[in-house]
Amino acid sequence: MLFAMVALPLLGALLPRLVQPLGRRSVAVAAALPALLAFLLLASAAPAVIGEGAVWKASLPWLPQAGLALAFRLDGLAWLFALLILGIGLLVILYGHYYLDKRDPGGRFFSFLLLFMAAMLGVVTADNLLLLVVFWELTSISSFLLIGYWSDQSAARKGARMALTLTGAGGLALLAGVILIGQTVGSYDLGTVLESGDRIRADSLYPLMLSLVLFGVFTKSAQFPFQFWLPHAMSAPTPVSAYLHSATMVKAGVFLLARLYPALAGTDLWFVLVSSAGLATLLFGAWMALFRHDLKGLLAYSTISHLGLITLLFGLNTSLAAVAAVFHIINHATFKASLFMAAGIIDHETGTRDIRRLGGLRRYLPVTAVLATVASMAMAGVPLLNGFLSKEMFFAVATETSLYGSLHWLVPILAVLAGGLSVAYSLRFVHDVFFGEVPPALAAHHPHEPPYFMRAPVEVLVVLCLLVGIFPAVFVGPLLAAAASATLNGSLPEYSLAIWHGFNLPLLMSVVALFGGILLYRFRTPLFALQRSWPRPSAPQVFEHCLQNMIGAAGAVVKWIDNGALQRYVAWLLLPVALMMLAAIASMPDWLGERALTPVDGLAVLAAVLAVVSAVATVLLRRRRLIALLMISVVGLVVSLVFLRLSAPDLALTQLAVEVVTVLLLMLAMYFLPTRGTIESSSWDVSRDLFLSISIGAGMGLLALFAMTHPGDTISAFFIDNSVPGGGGKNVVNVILVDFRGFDTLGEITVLAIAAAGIYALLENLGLCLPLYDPDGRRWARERHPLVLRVISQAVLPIALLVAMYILLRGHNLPGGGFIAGLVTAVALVLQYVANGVHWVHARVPNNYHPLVASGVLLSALTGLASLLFDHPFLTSTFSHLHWPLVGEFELASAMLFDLGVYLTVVGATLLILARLGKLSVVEHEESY
Amino acid sequence: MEILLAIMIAALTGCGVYLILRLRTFPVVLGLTLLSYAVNLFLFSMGRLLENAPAVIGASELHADPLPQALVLTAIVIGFAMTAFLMALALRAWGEFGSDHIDGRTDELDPEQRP
Amino acid sequence: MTMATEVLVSFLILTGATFTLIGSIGLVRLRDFYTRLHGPTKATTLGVGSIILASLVFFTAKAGVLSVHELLITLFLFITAPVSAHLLAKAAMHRQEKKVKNTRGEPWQQ
Amino acid sequence: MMAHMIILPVLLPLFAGLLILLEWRQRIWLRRLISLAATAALLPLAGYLWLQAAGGEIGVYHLGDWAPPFGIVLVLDQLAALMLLVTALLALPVCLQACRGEDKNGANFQALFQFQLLGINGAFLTGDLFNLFVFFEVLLIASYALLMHGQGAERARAGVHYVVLNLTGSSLFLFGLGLIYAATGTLNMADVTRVLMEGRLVSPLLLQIGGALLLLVFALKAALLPFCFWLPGAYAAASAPVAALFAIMTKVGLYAIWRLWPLLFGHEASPLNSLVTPWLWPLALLTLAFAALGVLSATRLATLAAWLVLMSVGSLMAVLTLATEQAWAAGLYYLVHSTLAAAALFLLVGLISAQRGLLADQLKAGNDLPPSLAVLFLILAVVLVGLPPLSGFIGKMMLLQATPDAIFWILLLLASLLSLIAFSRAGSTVFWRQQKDAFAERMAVADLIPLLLLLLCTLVMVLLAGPLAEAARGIAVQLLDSQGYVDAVLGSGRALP
Amino acid sequence: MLSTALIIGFFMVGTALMLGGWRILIGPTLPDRILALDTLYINSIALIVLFGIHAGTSLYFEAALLIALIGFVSTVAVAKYLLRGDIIE
Amino acid sequence: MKRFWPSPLLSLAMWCLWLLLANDFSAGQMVLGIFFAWLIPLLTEPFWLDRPRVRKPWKLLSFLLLVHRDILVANLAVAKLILSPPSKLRPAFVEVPLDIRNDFVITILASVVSLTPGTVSADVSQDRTVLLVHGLDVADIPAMIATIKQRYEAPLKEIYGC
Ligand code: NA
Ligand code: NA
Repeated sequence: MLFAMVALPLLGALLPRLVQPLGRRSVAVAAALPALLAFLLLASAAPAVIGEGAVWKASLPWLPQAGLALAFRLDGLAWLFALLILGIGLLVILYGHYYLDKRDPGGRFFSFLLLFMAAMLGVVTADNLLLLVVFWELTSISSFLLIGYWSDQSAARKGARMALTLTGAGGLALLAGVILIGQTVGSYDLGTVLESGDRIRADSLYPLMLSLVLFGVFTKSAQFPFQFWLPHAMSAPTPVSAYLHSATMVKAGVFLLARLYPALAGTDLWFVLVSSAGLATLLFGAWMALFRHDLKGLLAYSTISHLGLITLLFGLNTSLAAVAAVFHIINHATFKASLFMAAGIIDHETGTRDIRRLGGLRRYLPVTAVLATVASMAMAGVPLLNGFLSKEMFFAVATETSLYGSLHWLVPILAVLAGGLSVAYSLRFVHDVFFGEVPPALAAHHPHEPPYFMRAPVEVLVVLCLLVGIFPAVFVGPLLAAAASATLNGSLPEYSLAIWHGFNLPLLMSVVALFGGILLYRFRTPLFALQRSWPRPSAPQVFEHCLQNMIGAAGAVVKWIDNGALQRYVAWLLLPVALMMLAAIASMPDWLGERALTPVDGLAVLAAVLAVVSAVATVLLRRRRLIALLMISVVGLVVSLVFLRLSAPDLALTQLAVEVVTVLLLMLAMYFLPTRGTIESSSWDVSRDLFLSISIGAGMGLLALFAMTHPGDTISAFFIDNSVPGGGGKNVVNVILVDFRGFDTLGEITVLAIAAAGIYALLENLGLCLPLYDPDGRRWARERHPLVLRVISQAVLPIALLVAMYILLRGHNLPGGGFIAGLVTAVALVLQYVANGVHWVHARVPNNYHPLVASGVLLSALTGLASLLFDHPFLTSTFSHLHWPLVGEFELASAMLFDLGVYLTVVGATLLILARLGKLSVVEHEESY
Repeated sequence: MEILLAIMIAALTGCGVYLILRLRTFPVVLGLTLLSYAVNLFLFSMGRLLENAPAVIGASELHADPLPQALVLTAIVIGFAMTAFLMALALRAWGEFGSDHIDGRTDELDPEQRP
Repeated sequence: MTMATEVLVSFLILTGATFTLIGSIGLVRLRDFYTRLHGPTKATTLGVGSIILASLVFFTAKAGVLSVHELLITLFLFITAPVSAHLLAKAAMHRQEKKVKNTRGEPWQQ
Repeated sequence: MMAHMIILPVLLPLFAGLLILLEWRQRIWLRRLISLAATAALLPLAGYLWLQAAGGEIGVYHLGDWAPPFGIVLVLDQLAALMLLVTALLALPVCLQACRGEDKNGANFQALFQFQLLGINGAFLTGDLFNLFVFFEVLLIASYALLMHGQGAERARAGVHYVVLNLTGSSLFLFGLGLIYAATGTLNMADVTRVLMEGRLVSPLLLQIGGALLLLVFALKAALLPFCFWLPGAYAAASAPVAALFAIMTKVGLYAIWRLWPLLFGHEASPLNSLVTPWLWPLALLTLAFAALGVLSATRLATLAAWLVLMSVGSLMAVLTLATEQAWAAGLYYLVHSTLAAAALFLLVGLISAQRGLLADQLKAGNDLPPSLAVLFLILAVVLVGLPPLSGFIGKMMLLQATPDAIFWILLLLASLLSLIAFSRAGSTVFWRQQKDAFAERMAVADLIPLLLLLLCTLVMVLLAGPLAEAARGIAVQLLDSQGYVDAVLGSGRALP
Repeated sequence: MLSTALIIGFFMVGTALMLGGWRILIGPTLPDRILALDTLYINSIALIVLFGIHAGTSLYFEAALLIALIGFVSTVAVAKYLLRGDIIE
Repeated sequence: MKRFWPSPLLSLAMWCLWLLLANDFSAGQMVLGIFFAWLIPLLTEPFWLDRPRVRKPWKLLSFLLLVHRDILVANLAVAKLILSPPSKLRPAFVEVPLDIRNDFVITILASVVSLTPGTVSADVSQDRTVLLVHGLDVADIPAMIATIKQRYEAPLKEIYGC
C-alpha cells in the first residue's frame, strides 16, 4: 500500500502526457486521479497511524551490497507531510487547470507535477537513507523542469539552472553525509540510524556528517546564505510556486531536520549551525519580503522567513521547540499555499503582480479579498488564526532558550522584530492590493472574480486556517501529536494547544509584534528609501557571472594544460620513459653480466659506425628530405646486414624487402608533400627533445647490453626441439610464425589487410594538386616511361615470380616464407606500375585488390579453421611426407597453405596501398569501394 | 659485439625519438621508421647473440633463440603497415589543411607550397 | 678441399674484392657524376662476379656436388644494374649536373 | 565442439570483415547484412560465454593445440566474459546506427567496424602478452581508419595526433615486451607470474622497466593524465557511431591494466608493486579533476561527451589501484555503466547534430528539436551526471562507499556537480533556447532504436543492480586470485610432446 | 690461406662500403648520393657472399639474391622521382 | 596451344632458372620446375611487349661469350684509368645512331654497353634512332661508335633478325 502510494503518482506521471490529445479537461482529470487515489490510501492509513500512532512499513531489496533498499515507512511525521503533499497537491492541480493558458502544453506540466509529487512522497516516506537521497534528487530534477516550464523566458531558464545547481550540490553533500552516517552506523535503515544517535554524535566524523547533511537541508529549504535561489524560482507558473516553493519542496529541508532530529540533534554544533542559520533566514526573509513589489516575490521571501523560523525552532534543541516547529510547518503550509493561489488569481485577473500597479481590488474581487485578508492575518499571526498559535509557541520557547550564553536575551528580541516585520508585509500585501484607490490602468482591465473552482482551493485552505486557529485541539491535536512524537522518536514533551494561556511574556511579545508591525507599515517610506540605498545585486546575474567566470577559468586551465600541440603530447608520453631510463642507469648493478661477449671484428665496427653516422645524418639532414630518405635506407641496409651476421637470415631478408617497399612508399608521398622543411622548434623545445632522446637512447642501449649479457632460460628450447617433430619444418622461426604462434601471424596479416582497406578509404576523393616543377623549380622531364626501364621491368617480372615461389616453398625449412615472397612479388608488380603507369597495368590486371587481400587472410584463417572439423583447436597444424613415383619424397604441411595465405595477403595489401598512392596523381573517376 | 649492438640501438632510438618530436609529418614518419629499426634490434637482442647459429635445424649445432626473431618479423610487418598508414594520413592531412604541420597549422607556409 | 681449389677460391676472392674496392674508389675519386657513374660497374661485373665464382667453387668443392645457384646473382645483376645506371644518367642530365670541362659532346635535354 | 566457442568472438568478426572485403561488387545492403548478422550473433555468443564463465571456472583454449606457455592461449574468465558482453551490447546498436546511412560516408566502413571488434575481443581474450600486442595493433589500425571515416580537416588533425601517439606507444610496448621476455624468458601472462612467484627472474630491473613501459602504454590507451590529450579531440572529431564504439576503447587499456594488476603490476612478489602503484593514484585523481574542468569548459556536445569518457577513466583508475574486492566490484559496475552511457550520448549527439544542420552540436541556440530528443537528452544527463535513480547514481554511490579517501570523494562529488552544471547549461541552450521560426525535421523512430537499446541496458542495470553487483563482486574475487589464474592456465596444459 | 684471403677480402669490401657511405654523405649532387646507395647495395652483395664462404653455409645466399633482384627498384624509384616527380603515373 | 603455353622459350628459361635456384637437380624439383615453367609465363603473358623471336640461338651464345670477354678486358683497362690521375681522362657524350628498331633489342644493346666498363648508355632518343653513350675515356669518338655498332649491334641484329 505504501508502494502504491508512491507508485501511483510516479506511474500516473505518464498519464497526462498520454491523454493530452483528449483535451485539457481530461488532462487535469488524468493528473488528479492518481493523486486522489494516493490521497485516499493515505486517508485510509489515518486511523492506524494518527490514531494508534502505528508505523507502517514496506520494503523490497534493491541493492543490498550498497545498503540500498526500496524501504518505506509511514509514521506520524511522514503522514503529515504526505498529507500536505497530496492534499495541497490536489488543490494545486485543480487550481492549475484553470490557471494554465490554453496554449500551454498542460500534459507536460501535470506530468512534471505528478513526478514531483511522487518524488516528495518518496522523500517523506523513505525508510532507507540512500533511498531518501534518491527521491531527494528527484525532487530537484522535477522542480528544475517545472521552474523552466516556460522555457522561452530567459528568466525561467536562469532561475531553473540556479535552483538545480544549488539543490543539486546540496543533494551531493547529502549523499556524502548519508554514506558517512551509514558507514558509521553500519546500516542505512532509518530506524537503526535513529536508534543510534549517540554513536553518530560520538563519532569523530560527526561534524563532517552534520555539516554535509545541513548543507543539503539549507540549500533545499533556502536557508541563509543559500536563500537566493528561491525568489528566482518564482518565474515558474504560480501553481508551481504555490506547491513547490511554499508547501512542499522547500519543506523537504525542514522535513529532513525533523527526520534526523533524533540522530543528529542535541549537540552544540547542531544548535549553533541550525539556529543561527534559521535566525538569520527568519530576519533576512522578513526584511526582504517587506520591500518586494512583486506579490510572489513578497510571498517567496516570507516563505524563506518562515522556513527560517522553523529551522530556528529545530535548532533550539528543545523538544518543545521541535513540536512548535512541526506545528508551524502545518500552519505555514496552509496559509502560504492559499496566499500563493490568491496571488495567482490576482495575476490571472489583472495581468500584473506588481503591488504598485494594484489597489482597491476589493471592489472587483470581494471574495478573494476576504480570503486573502484572512490568510495574511494568519501569516501575520493574528489571534484566532492558526499562525497565531505556532507563533505563540515560538515566542514561548524563544524566551526559555538559555543558549547563546550571555546573549540569550537576543533570541526573543529578534523573534519579536521578525514578528513585527511579518505583520508589516502581511499588511502591505492586503492593504496595497485590495484597499486604497484603483489605478486607472487596472480599472480599464475590468478584473472580476475567477471561475469558482479556481477559487475553491483557496477557500478550503482559509477555512482550515480558521478551524485550526479556533479549535486547535480538535482539528490538529492528534496529527500534531503523532507527527511530533515521530519526530522526537517517541518522547513527547508537555504542551497545550489553546488559544489563551493567560497574560504572559509570549502574549506580550505578540502584541508588541502586532503593533510594531503596524507602525512599521505606517512609516515604511523611509525604510524603502533606506532599502533602496543598499546595493541589490540580482542573484541570477551574480550567479551567471560567477558561473561564466568559472567556465572561463576552467577553459583557461584546460587550454594551459592541453595546448593542442602534438609535440608536447609526445613529450609527455616520453618523459616517464626518460625518467625510468635515468633511474635504471643510476640503479644498474653491473652492465656487463657473466655471459661472455661475442668477439668483435673490424667489419662489425664499420657497420656500426655506418649505421650510427647515417642515423645522425638522417636527423641533421631531415629538412632536405630526399637525402634524409637515402640516409635512412642506409640504416635499413646495415640493420639487415646485422641480422644476417647475427644468425637471423629471415629477418635480414624481410628487412631488405620491406626496405624497398618503404622507399617506394615514401617516394610516392614525397611527390606531393613539400620537400623542404622549415625550422620552427624553439631552443627550449630542442633542448627538451635532446634530453628525452639522449636519455631514452642511452637507457635502451644499456638495458639491451644488460639483457644480452645476463642469460636466462627461456621457453625457446621447446620450439627448437619440437620444430621438426611437432611442426614439420626445419626453419624454427618460420615454424613459430606459421604454427607455434600462427595466431600472431594471422593477426599480423589482418593488420596488413586492415591497413590496406583503411588507407584505401583514407585516400578516397583526396584532391591534391600536382607540382608542375621539381623542388628546384625545374620542369619535369618529358619522357614518362623510359624504354630501358619498361623492357627490363617486364623481364624482371617472371623471374621475380619464380624467385617468390621458390622463397615461399622453402620457407618452412630454410630462410624465406610467405611474407618475403609476397613482398618480392609485390615489388615486381609495383615496378610494372613505375615503368608503365597505372592505366597500362590496370589494363592487364584487375585493379581492385580488396578481394585478393581478403582471400589471402581468408585462406590462412580457413586453414586454421579446418582443424576444428577434427575437433582440434583452431590453427592446429598437420603435415605428412608423401612419396610419389618419379617425384620422390616431399612434404605437405597445412602450414604451407597458411603461408600461402600470408603470401597472397602481402601481395594484395602492398599493391592496394602503393597503387592507391600512385593513383592519387592519376585523374580518373572511380566509384567508392 | 654486444656493445656495438647496444651502441647502435642507443643511436637509432635516440635519433628516432628526436625525429618523432619534430613539427612536420615527414620527419615524424622518418623518426618512427628509425625507432622501429631500433625496436627490432632491441627485441632481437633480447634473445642474446649467437654467431653462425641460425635457428635452422641441421644447419648448425648451436641455435640462436628463434622466438625473438619471430616476434621481430611480426613487428616488422606491423611496423610497415603502420608507416604506410601514417604516410597516407600525412597526405590526407596535407590535402585537408594545406600544411604538413603535425597540428595542421597553416601559418608560416610559403603560398606556392600549398596544394 | 684441395690446395688447388683453395688457391683458386682465394684468388677469386681477392680479385673480386679488389675490383669492388676500385669501383668505390672511382666513386670517390672521379671528378663529376658522369665519370663516377662508371665506377660501380666494376663492382657489379667483375667484382661481384668473381666473388660469386669463388663461392661457386668453394661450395662445389665443399659439398662435392655442383653448386651453381650463385650464378643467378650475377645474372640478376647483369639484368638490373644497367637500368639503375641508365636512369641515374637520365636524372643527372635532367638536373643538368655539371660535367668536367674536357667532356666532349653534350648531355641531352630531358 | 563447445570447447571451441571461446575462439568464436575472434573468428566471427574476422570472417565477417573478410567477407565484406571479398564482396567486390560493393553492394552496400549485402555488406550491412553481413555486418549486422555478425554483430547480432556476437550477443548470444557473449551471453553463452558469460554463463560459462559465471560458474567461476576459467576456460583455457590452446591455439594450435600447443600447451602454454609455448603456444598462445585464450583465457575466458569472468572479467573477459564481461568485457565481451559489454562489447557485444555496445556493438549492435552502434552497427544499427551506422547502417542508417553513416557507413556510406566513406569506404570499407563495415569491414573496418568488424575488424575493430576483432581487435577488441581478441585483446579481452588473449592470455599471451605478445598476442595482446598484436590485437592492440589490430584494434588500433582499425580505429585509425574508423576515426578518419568521413574525413574532414578536424578528423585529419585529430587523426595525426592519435596515430603518432599510439605508434610511439606501440614502440614502447615492444621495448617493454622485449624486457619482460629477457627477464622471465616467457610471454604467457600466467607464466610470467609463475616465474615471479618462483623467484626465477633474471633481473628485477628488467622486469621493472618492462612492466612499467607496458603500464605506460596501457595508460596511454586508457587516457590517463598526462597521456590523455589525444582523447577529447579524437572522440569529438569521430563520426557518431565511431565515437560510440570508441567508448569501449579506453576501457581496453583499463582492462589490460586490470588483467595484469594481480598477475604483474600489483602482485606482492613483483618488483613493480612498489614502483608503479604510488604513481597511479594521484594521476587518476588528476585525470578526474582535469576531466571535470574539461566537461565544464566544453563548447560542443561531442566534446562534452568525450570529457565525460575521460572522467570515467579517472574514477575507474582510482578504484583500480585500491585493489580491494569492494572497490573492484564497484569499478566493474561503473565501467559497464559508463561505457554504455557514453556510447548512448555519442549516438544522441549524432542525432541532434543531424537535426541542427550547420550548427551541428555546438552549444548555441538553434532550431526547434523533436521533444523525443529532449527527453532522451534529459535521461542521459541524469544517467551520466549520476543523478538518481539511474545507473550513474548507483555506480557513483558504490564508488564512494568503496573508496575511503576524502580527496577522491571531494573530486568525484565536485566532478558530478560540474557535469550537472554543464549538462543543465547544454540542455537549456540546445533544447530551450530555440528560435521558434526554425522548424524541426521529422524524427524517424527507427533512428532512435539503437539509442533506446543502449538506454534499455542502463535501465536493466538499475533494476538488476543487486544481482549485477553480486556478479561484479564475483569477478573481483576471481580476479584477485592470481594463483587460481596461474593454475587454471598452466595447470590445465596437456602433456608436452 | 683461404682465411687470410677472406680477411683481406672483408677488409677491401668494407673499405668500399665506407667509401660509398662517404659519397652518400658528401654528395654533392643527388644523383651522386643515389649512385652511392646503389653501390652500397651491390657491395653488400659481395660482403654477404664472402660471409657465406666464411661461415661455410649457403643460408645467406638468398639475401644476396634478393638484393640483386629487387635492390635496384629503390634506385629506379628515386631516379624516376628526380625525373618526373611522380613515380607511378 | 598458344593460349595454354604462350612462350616455350621463356618456359625453358624459367625451368633452368628454377633448377638453378633450387640448386638441386632431383626429379622432384624438375617436376615442380615444369609446373612453374608453365604457370608463370602464362600469368605474365599480358605484360610482355612484342618480343622478337631468336633466329640464331647459337649466335646468341657466342655473343654472350664475346660480351663477357669484353667485360673482363674493359674492367682491367678502366681499373687502370680510375687509379691514374683523373685529369688524364677524356670523357665524352657519344651519340650512336641505331639501325635496330626493336625496343627489346635496343634495351639489350644499351645494357651491354652499360655493362662493359668505360661506357654507360645514358639515353635513347624518343624515336629510337639514337643511343646516347657516355664514355669514361674516349680517344676517338667515331671509332667508338663503330666498335659499338660492329661488336654489339650487328650480332644482335643478326640474332634477332631485325
Ligand atoms: Na621539418
Ligand atoms: Na602517382
